[in-house]
Amino acid sequence: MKAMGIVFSNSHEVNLPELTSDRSIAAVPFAGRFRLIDMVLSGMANAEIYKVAVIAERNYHSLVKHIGAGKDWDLVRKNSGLTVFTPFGSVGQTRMSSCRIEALECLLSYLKESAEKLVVISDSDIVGNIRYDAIIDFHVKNKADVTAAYRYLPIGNKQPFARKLPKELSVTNEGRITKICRGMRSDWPKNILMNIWVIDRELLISLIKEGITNGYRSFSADLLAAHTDDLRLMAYRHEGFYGEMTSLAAYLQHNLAFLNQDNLREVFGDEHRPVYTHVKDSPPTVYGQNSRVVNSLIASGCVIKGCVENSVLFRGVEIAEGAVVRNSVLMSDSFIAGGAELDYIVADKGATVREGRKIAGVPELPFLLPRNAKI
Amino acid sequence: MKAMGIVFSNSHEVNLPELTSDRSIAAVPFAGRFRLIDMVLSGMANAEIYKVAVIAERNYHSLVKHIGAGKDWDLVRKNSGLTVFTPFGSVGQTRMSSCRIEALECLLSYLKESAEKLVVISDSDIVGNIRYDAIIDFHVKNKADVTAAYRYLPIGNKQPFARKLPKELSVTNEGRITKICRGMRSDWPKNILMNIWVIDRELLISLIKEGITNGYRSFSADLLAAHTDDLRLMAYRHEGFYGEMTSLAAYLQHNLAFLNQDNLREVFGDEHRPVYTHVKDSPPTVYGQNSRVVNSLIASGCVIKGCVENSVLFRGVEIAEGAVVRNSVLMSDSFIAGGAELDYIVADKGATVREGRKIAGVPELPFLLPRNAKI
Amino acid sequence: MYVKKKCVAMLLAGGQGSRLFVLTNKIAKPAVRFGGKYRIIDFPLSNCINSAIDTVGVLTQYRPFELNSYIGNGEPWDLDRMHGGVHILPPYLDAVGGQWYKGTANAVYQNMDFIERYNADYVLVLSGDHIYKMDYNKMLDFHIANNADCTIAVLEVPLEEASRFGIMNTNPDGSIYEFEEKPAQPKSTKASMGVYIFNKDKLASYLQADEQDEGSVNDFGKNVIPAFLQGGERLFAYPFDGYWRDVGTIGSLWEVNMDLLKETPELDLYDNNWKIFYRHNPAHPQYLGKNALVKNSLVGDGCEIDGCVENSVLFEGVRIAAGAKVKNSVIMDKVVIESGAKVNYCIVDAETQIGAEAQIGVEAKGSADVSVIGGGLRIAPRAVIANASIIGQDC
Amino acid sequence: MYVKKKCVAMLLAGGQGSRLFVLTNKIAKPAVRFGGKYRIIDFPLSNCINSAIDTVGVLTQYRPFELNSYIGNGEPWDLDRMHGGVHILPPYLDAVGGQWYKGTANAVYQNMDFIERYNADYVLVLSGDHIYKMDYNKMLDFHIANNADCTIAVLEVPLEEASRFGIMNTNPDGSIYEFEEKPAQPKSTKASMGVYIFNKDKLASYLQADEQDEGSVNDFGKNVIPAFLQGGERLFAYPFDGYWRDVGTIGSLWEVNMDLLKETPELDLYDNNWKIFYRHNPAHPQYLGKNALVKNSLVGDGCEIDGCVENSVLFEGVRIAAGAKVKNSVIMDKVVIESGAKVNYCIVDAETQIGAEAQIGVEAKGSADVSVIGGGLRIAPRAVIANASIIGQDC
Repeated sequence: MKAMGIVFSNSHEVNLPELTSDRSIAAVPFAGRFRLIDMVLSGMANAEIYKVAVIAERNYHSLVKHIGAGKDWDLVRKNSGLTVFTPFGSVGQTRMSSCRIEALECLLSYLKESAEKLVVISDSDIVGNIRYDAIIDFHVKNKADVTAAYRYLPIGNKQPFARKLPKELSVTNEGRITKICRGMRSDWPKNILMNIWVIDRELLISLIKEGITNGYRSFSADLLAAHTDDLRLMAYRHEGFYGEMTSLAAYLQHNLAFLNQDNLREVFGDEHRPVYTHVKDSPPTVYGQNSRVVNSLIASGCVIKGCVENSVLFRGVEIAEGAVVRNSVLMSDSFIAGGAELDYIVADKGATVREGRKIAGVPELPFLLPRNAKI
Repeated sequence: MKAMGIVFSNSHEVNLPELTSDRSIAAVPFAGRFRLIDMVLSGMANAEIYKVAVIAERNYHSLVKHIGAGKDWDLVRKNSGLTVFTPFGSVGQTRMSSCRIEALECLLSYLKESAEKLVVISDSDIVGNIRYDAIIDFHVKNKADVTAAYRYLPIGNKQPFARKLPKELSVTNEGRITKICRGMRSDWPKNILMNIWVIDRELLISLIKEGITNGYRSFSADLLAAHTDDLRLMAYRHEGFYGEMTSLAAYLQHNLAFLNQDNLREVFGDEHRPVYTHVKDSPPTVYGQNSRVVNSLIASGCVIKGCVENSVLFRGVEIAEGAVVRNSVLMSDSFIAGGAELDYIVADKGATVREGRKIAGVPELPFLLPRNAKI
Repeated sequence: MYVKKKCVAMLLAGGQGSRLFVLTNKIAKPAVRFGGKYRIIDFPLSNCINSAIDTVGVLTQYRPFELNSYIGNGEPWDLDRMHGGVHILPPYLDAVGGQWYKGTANAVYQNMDFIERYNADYVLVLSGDHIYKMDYNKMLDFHIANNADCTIAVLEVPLEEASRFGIMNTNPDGSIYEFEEKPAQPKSTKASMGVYIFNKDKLASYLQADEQDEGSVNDFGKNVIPAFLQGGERLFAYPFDGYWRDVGTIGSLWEVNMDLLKETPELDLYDNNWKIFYRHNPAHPQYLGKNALVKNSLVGDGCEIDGCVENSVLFEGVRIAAGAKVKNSVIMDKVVIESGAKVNYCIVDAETQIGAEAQIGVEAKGSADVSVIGGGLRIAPRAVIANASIIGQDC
Repeated sequence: MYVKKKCVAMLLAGGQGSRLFVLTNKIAKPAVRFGGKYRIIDFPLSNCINSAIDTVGVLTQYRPFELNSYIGNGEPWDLDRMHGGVHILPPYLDAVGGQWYKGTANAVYQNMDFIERYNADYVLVLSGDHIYKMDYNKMLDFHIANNADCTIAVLEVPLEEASRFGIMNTNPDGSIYEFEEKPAQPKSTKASMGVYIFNKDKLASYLQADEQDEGSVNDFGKNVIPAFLQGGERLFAYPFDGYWRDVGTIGSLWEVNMDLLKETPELDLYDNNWKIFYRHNPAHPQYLGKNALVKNSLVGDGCEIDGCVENSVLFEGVRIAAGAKVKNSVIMDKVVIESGAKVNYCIVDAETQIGAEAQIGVEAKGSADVSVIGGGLRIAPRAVIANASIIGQDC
């Protein structure tokens, strides 16, 4: 069934302030050659969703530069394709929206002009190869009004620290949602709402209006929660790899998760559901005569003459002879000089570590090298 | 010489409030099938300027919908092409710019990252087939630092009323600019600044910084005027058709100017310098058995069964049998019912005139039918 | 890396269309103009994209230049894609030499690689010769629901005309038990529209067999469909009941254009939900001058008209001087008609100039009298051209 | 409606490249892979767009499928344009029948319409066989400044090698007075690179004449350039002094790849101002496993390496199991090398599988010993393949 997509590009940035001070969370670099939004946009394109609105409220220059006209996701279309909605574009709008429902409000005329039966809504701080087509099929097969994707987490499973907990669903055996509540407990909830919804377009329009009228703030915990009885809210359980950007530690952990080849092939290596990204035409990576690289993910365009272990290197990183990098994520164009040693580091783009410097974080609190930092 | 373009999409809207309350002036429909910005973007594309920044501060939804990714101007490029710059996208920016210099400030990093030698700056409230390539050639040949395009107006030439007068240049015989001043006199200035500049990119960057530091407001009358001695400011005289959107009367007058076939062929019929627009795939226009259309410009997709004289009809206008339209501009999807009579009317999109209604303005004060008005 | 496509369309655009005479001297038939704005091929291409079929191979070999450049990057039909989109498929050379397309079936056979590349389950075979609006996706649903191996779109035609068509004889469930090419005694009135859907694997094996059959002329209608029937495959007839015309002759080309001038044309070009897309040329809006009189006509962009036009279809950029009279005619792009010229029951191809006071078909009364003036010609002032002439050179 | 272009490029990509043996069984030579990421044709295409020449006709006829689909809509080279862009130009049929391209000059001759369409003043003729980075725009400026009719790019070669090339003998002002194809006694060391700029009108008339000359083999080097000289036209030699290689043989293909492993390669692929663009496949970053040991090598995206790799170029999606050893080799896309296999001085084409413990070229010592394993093959476990073997089938 024909569906259009809505992607939020600034969701939950509060959990990852270290990497979102000058970019939206959607534009946070990930897994060596991607940005977070690549997974959402590719998932939608793979589900034949060719009309996608990206809601961008803050710091969207690097996002807009990355997605451009949408070419890399084959989303340049004559009368639909990819559209970025920024605030202040509409008549009379004078301030940023303060919640998801207000942000959706600025899409009302766009939604009304559309012809698609369904709308798929997704956040972009999600790590995984989400099968939006399967969620749509589930939605249609179950004659749902709204379908929410969730993942099941056995109690006791240790999760990274989060400033803001995800929301939790109560789900019947048939998959019907009976309750949506904010994650308030100190242990993590069991059925975690993934902030991916499928919803009838006409229904969405009326729900947005209702949410505005009633002054609701949360799309799920206020607005949808008010309709567990009179709407057919269904829950789709996601089984594959899944991660949320709940903290810098989670960011490091989710990157390093792809040193596991099963995860790597599932999320970034499935040729039927590829993850596209903005291409850079980088040359291949060069390994020097004395390089020593093990259990690491390396993007193209790197020059590696030193030692790299259990790490993720983005495009154009240079590791000089004698440098040692362990358990770290180094974003594009970082340079690590000879004799430097890094352990549990997240280096933002263009960071430079000078000769002989030794820096180390720990798994639950990685050391952050800010963008273009020179130490 | 390689050049990039900067287009202001909100300039001088104060002169045309009737048509810019819910769209930018760049998006004002013009001459039956165009919008004003089409002339600027096409002129730049025809001058092989393939990297264009459009500065959009207010009401830009219809503009963004019109230009899309830039396909219609062949401006979808891999790493350049058309980019729309909206406020609040950058880090820390919290308000709209109040003048041209502040608006340019938000392009500083874009300008610094570019490689083009020259920058062509243009407003979009300009009617004409501007030869940006000729201005660039003039600039290079004259070894100018800055070139400003102007048109010469014999004194006494009657001009439409304008809320804000254009600026005036004093030019030597060799074409050097000696003075730039605000149009303050009651009669119109002689050498009218067209708000089209060619400027060295590096110089532009330093001028923007200087303008911000000094708190200048006007790019020409403050900033450039301060450099008539130490910079080589040259003036390029535009000879072809030229119009400015100084008022609603000027809007009507400039539309009707294209009932003159010389103007029509010069501006919109030159196959070496075509004016592109967003295509709509309209069917041909149908003329009925009793239609009577003379001295009029008719876009495609119209259905004309009545009488049209000295008028401009946009796409999808329907004139019922027995209706009479004279000296008017009817934008897309207007409907004029039988027996209605219109004279000196500007009808915004989707206006409906019911049976037998008779409305008339005068040349110097046309009657405005607002968007979707039903009378 | 290719994204899998459920259905790929193969559009047969190789035909010369020799019964269109001078109109196809330089261009393939699918590139022939129609309706003031369009080319014939706009209809199948627009139908594809409107039916959500976004991967189309266009099989060309006859004078493909203008057609290739018209299709270009596919952008006008939203078929400029990273994955899928429209691709021109000409004949090619391999290590053992090359061969031109021998027939419609051979053209598809030589391009099975293209279909395999997208791993398509279904192949939609279309012709570039017909004017119609059709939702192929509904036909595909029908094909799948019937678990068919091949589905053929059919149109009800009057019994007396049935012997001009390929006729499908069907069982009550819609399955086809017999196919007769132009039967003298038609048993049914279901005429094939030349629109087929095949299961890809079945098609591949029958095309392979057809290729090895030396007696075959490698044609879908003459060989492949009969072979499917003989092989006991499941063939179904998909009923279509809209406007459909084969634009095979001068008369039919003139008539489909005139059909658009009826009070309520059967072919609705004004439906925003099923637009017919076409390649645009930049042009100014049409200008009607101080002496213009235009009645019951269709007019495209860029025209400048100062004469009289009645019951006619004018394409883009036509110029008609004051005092010229055009009636019952189809005037293609950039034709110039000078003052005092009279043009009646005539198709004038693009970029031709009709001199002042020239008279074309002034005695003509109906479609049998239609004249054709080829493209790029100059008809001298005061030239007189009789009814039903075919003019291929300056005169 | 076509936008005028100052200069249109015609890229000759029709060659089979038979001296590359199994590597060009299924693809044209310009589609052969190079340098871990690229195909040969990426170089002239990237040179064009970097030189601001945005209209390119690619003349193909041999096995064009893979090349066509690689070029696709031209997007990777920013050549997907409404006006201009890259167009594949295969042979075609007209009313009097079709003909394949008889030679390089005939291929351009048959497509003069394409050049005329853009109303180009200059025609740049390129070959799809060479690896080099060159600013054609500078050459065009040189051509215009000399008021030349034809300009030929030349490279200084060592005198002892000059007899392998087409040699230009020039006057002090750079004008060419003589052209000798592979002269036994070379008078100069200026070798033609197969890069020509012509004034369009001159080219059109000489191609016309060449077509009428029955004795001509319709080749630029053998016929057209000598005819220009004989006709007294102004021919100039444009000196080029960068890296330029003809990738005509297995040995040269291996060497250009190995050139990239030098400490400072002559061919700089890391220059952001002159990027070589290529078509991307979605892929994960390369993964080096717990047992990986990679030294002095180039590696593309999507590889998964757990074995030892030394002095080698690995393309995209290559998998090398723990215990496998690859040295001095060029391993193309999606090759799988199983555990314990040894590969030395070898070019392995795409999608081939090398079985466990297989031994290829273990005795090889240098470029003369290079083996070639064709694409899509399976080399059995424990197979032993000697130096300098050419393997075209499973073994």
